[in-house]
Amino acid sequence: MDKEFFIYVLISCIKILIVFGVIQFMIISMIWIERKVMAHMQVRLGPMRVGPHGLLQPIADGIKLLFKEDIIPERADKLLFVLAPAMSLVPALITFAVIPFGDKVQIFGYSVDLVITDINIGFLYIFAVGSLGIYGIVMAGWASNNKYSLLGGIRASAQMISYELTLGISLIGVIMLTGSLSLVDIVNAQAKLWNIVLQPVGFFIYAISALAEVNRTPFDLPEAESELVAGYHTEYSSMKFAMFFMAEYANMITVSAIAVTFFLGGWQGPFLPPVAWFMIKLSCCLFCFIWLRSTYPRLRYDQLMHLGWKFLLPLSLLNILITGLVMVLKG
Amino acid sequence: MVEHSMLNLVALILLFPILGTAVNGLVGKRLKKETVSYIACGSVGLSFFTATLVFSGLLLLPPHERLFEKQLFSWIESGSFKAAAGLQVDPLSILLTLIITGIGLLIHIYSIGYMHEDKGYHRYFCYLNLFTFSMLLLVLGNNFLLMFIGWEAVGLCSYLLIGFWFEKKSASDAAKKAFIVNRVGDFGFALGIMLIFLTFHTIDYTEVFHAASQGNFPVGSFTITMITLLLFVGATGKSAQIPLYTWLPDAMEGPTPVSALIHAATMVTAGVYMIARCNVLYMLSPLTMTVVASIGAATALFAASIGLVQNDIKRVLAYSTVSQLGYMFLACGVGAFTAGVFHLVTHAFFKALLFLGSGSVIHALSGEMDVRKMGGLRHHIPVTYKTFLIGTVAIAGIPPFAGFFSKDEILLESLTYGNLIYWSVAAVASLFTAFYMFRLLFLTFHGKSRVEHHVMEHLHESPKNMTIPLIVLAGLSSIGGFLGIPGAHVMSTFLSPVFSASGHTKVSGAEISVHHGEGNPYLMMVVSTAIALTGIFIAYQMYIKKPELPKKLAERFRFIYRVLLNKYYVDEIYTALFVNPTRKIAVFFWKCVDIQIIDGSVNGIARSIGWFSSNLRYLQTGYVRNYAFYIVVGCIFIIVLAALGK
Amino acid sequence: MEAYLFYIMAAVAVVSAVYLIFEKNPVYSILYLVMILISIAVLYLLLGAQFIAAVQIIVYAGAIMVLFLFVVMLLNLSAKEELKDALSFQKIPAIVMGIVLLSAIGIILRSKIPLGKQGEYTSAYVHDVGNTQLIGKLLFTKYLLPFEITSILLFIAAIGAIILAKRK
Amino acid sequence: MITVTHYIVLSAILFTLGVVGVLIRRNAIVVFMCIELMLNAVNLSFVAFAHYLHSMNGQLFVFFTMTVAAAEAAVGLAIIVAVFRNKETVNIDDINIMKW
Repeated sequence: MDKEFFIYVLISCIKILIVFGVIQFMIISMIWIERKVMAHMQVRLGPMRVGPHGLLQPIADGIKLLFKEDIIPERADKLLFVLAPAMSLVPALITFAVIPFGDKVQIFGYSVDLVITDINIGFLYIFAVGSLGIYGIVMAGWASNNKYSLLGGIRASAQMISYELTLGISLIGVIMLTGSLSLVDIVNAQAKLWNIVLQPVGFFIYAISALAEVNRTPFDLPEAESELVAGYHTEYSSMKFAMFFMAEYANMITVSAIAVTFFLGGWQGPFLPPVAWFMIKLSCCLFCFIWLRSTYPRLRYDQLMHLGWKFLLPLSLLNILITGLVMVLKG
Repeated sequence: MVEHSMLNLVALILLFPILGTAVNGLVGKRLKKETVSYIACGSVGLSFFTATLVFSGLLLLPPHERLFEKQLFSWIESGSFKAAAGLQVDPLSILLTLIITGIGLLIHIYSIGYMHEDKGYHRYFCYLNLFTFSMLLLVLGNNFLLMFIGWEAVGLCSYLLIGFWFEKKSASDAAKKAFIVNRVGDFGFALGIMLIFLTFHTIDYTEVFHAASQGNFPVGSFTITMITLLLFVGATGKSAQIPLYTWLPDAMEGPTPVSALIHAATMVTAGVYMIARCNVLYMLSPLTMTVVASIGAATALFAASIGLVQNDIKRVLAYSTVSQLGYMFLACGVGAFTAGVFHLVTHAFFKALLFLGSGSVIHALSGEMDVRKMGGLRHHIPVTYKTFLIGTVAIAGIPPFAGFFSKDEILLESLTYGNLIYWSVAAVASLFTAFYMFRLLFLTFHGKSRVEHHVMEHLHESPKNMTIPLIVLAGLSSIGGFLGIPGAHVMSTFLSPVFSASGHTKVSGAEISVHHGEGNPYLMMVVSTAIALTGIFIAYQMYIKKPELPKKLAERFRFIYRVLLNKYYVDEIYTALFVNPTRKIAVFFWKCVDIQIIDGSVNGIARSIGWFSSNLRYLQTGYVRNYAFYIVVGCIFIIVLAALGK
Repeated sequence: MEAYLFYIMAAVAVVSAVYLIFEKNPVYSILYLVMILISIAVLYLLLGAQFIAAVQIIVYAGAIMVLFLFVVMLLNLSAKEELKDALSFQKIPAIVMGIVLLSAIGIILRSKIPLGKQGEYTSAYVHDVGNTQLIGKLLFTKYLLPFEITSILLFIAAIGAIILAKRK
Repeated sequence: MITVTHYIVLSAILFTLGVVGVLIRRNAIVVFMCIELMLNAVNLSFVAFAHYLHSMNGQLFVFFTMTVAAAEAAVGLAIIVAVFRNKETVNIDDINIMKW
């Protein structure tokens, strides 16, 4: 192997590790932040015991989960029961492969893209990988051999299929404006003007769909305690449960990152280094998730489906139509 | 050119009747009877008017240019076969057109009264108009195929009108008989046309006759003889000659005006028209001429002899028609086409008159047709009587009425160009004609009334729209003969362009005097008048003076009387010879061939397939995978075949 | 590199396919099929068909197979496949026929695959323009009519599926 | 060097496995999946030929095939669900009333 290739592989590996590490860190901190933010919104303090202001609470939780007994129900399908959390987590993580989090930088004389890989079908890649995330949830629901789990799994997959559609279509307006499927190109195209200005409806639809896609309040029906106990992960415990938890937060980070990339100018911004801008925007998005969770009540299941199919889908199609018309008119 | 603009109207002659047919046929049911009759009569009247215009247009032309063809459209083109739809106006066709439309118009008018109570009123007029159209097509067409179409169409109309009262079994039987007997003749006619096409490679009159008159075919050539004989077979069918005449007397089952129009005045003369039209061909075949003359003479005598003893008023007239047609063929057969056509014209007048008169009588007697139940009617229905008398005198051949001149001319020609046998046969037939016609007249109108009482009470003269046509026809019958009185030769001069093409047809008319001197025709007139008077005298003796004499004679000559009364048993002979064997063969084919062999094999195949498939269906297991397996096997088979094929 | 990837993916696909047809549990069958689909998607990538690879995952793995999974779960067709086999006699011939079919195809392949004349879309050209862009362009020009017909087909299929699945 | 033959052989193997699956499985859904497998095998050969012939037509054809497969899956599964409601089974051997 020649040197170029070796260095390419080396740099890629380093990038993957860094991204992976950062996401892990963000997930852990998100757990703490969510509890604290929600607590303050509900006028209480949240975790305070472990560390200053409960800062070490996530680590304590992690240790607890690691040492808990790992229960596999007797009538469960063991192989799938074990595989399901991983099948859920992996797609969430590998989506990051195409998301640019910074501009080109020079390290040791090498020009390095701050994106793991820039492929010309980045948009399609996101959706290809995203569509695989369902399997983990469905399998978890089915393998548990528990009717609540199964119903939760089926609900989750139905919801995700429905909203994946509007999610994808809402982004097409951006694709049309940019003329490229590469995420790097999309970010570069927003140097002057963020797409949220040009595509407000698209962003609106994307925001709602993303909430539903990651099963967050007000669309958290698959795991609604009051309805389905805890949905597909009712039977899970210990590290497997932790993995579902991580997957959910990883998904949140992913959709936020996509939102930042497609609508909020990615790493573009004045004064601060690009990576910092990216992180700031990402954090804002994540904060919104928590904010919404503590503000909105849950939808009923049929309302959820009606919203997706009868309102968001036509609206997103209309958005494409109008975008196209305007583009044609402007030449 | 005024004459050409007139001649160009010829297509309208055909158009009006077919329009009338269409309207009456399609919506006639919903129209009032009056409207129907106006449409029908109006269309024929317009047609007649147009025909007179065309006729005058033709007269404006110099005689040798009196041939006008109007090409309408190219009809059939298939390989070397070409048939155009075109019309031909020449003296012969316009003459017949005038007769068809003129007499047709009168009969249409007559029908208004005669058919007034009939529930098939619109149907009747629809057929009648269609008939007019067909006949005009036959006459005006400029090629053999159009003539054939007209020929078949008049056959169809004849069938429809004879069977007009199809609820009556005898009527529908008669219709079928007419149709089938005509088929025999038409078959020959069609073969003749095919042979013409094979020989001349065209069916256009002008081209065929031109080619024939160029001398390419020697006189008596086999091909021409065959063609003419085959065409003549058609003529015997349509014009009711021996041996295909049997349908015509039975055709009297139709309404009487129909008998007048179709079976006396127009359709049956189609054969004569055809032979006259093809005179060039016929003159090339002496054998055929002999056949035509012999059949004509034989038919004339034969039918007249049957007419002597018939008791049905319309049947007597029917046999007289057959007999008169025989005269026309005799004339044609001896080459006297003008005489034939002349007789055709006069016959059309007086036979239409006689039929309509008989219709009036029947109308008056509430449908009674048997002369034995008539008698003494002359005071009750005077107009009918007078017109009928004129018609009778005309047909009997008393000068100066129409029939005299034409019949006299035929007698003369048959002696001049035929032989003594023709003449004597024709003369005897003429005697018979005079006898049976006056017998009919005497039985119907003279003597004591034998009418049944309840009929007597309703006895009445026919309405105006029936008597006026009778009067008009009576007028024509009286003066029509002057078209062809010796010396003036109006007819022969007019027709000469048609017949001059065939070398020695010039015989008729003017040249007679050159060859045979002046005296002969006048002597002949005297002789024929004498013959007619003899016939009338005998009839007078038998039916007025000594009414018991006929019965005695019948007793005396019982055998002959029976034979004549039963029409020589021809129908029975035909039944035995043709109908029964045919029926037996048909039954054989039905019972043995159709039911056992054909149905048997069809059913057998079906049954064996049923048996086979009832076993084969177990292949259809209903298992999708099973079917898929067969598909795979088939695919492998194809792949292996492809691999082997490489 | 390319060769290794091909052999690995081919092996994954074939082994998964064998498991697919002999697996008793339909849920596992579905997962094996998903694996086959993914490996085929990777092969598409090797063949330079990125768009088709992505669509393969999105449509097949992401939509169609989820639908299958759905139905399996809805109907709760867990492990038990019925014991009685009306066509048990067909099993052996079926496998034999499969082998015959394969060998027949092999025989055909031995006689060398005739490659027709090369088209204009070389790998370099496709790489320059972009696979997706080319497909998009072709879809809306040369293949516009089939594309529109496809939309009608999908429309009809959607209606048909709704009507079939609707409870009376 | 991987040639088109490699892909075609792989395609043939997958196709044959699909055929065998259709022939021996009784679960309608699995049979359906085997059909999808056959479709995929053919798609693979399409793309392989397209690649080695420098043509786009193969890829477009695959695109259309996928669309048809999607439609087929939707309708087919709807039928299976409908049948299951009536007969409480998806065993295609029990769905055999279309016979003599």
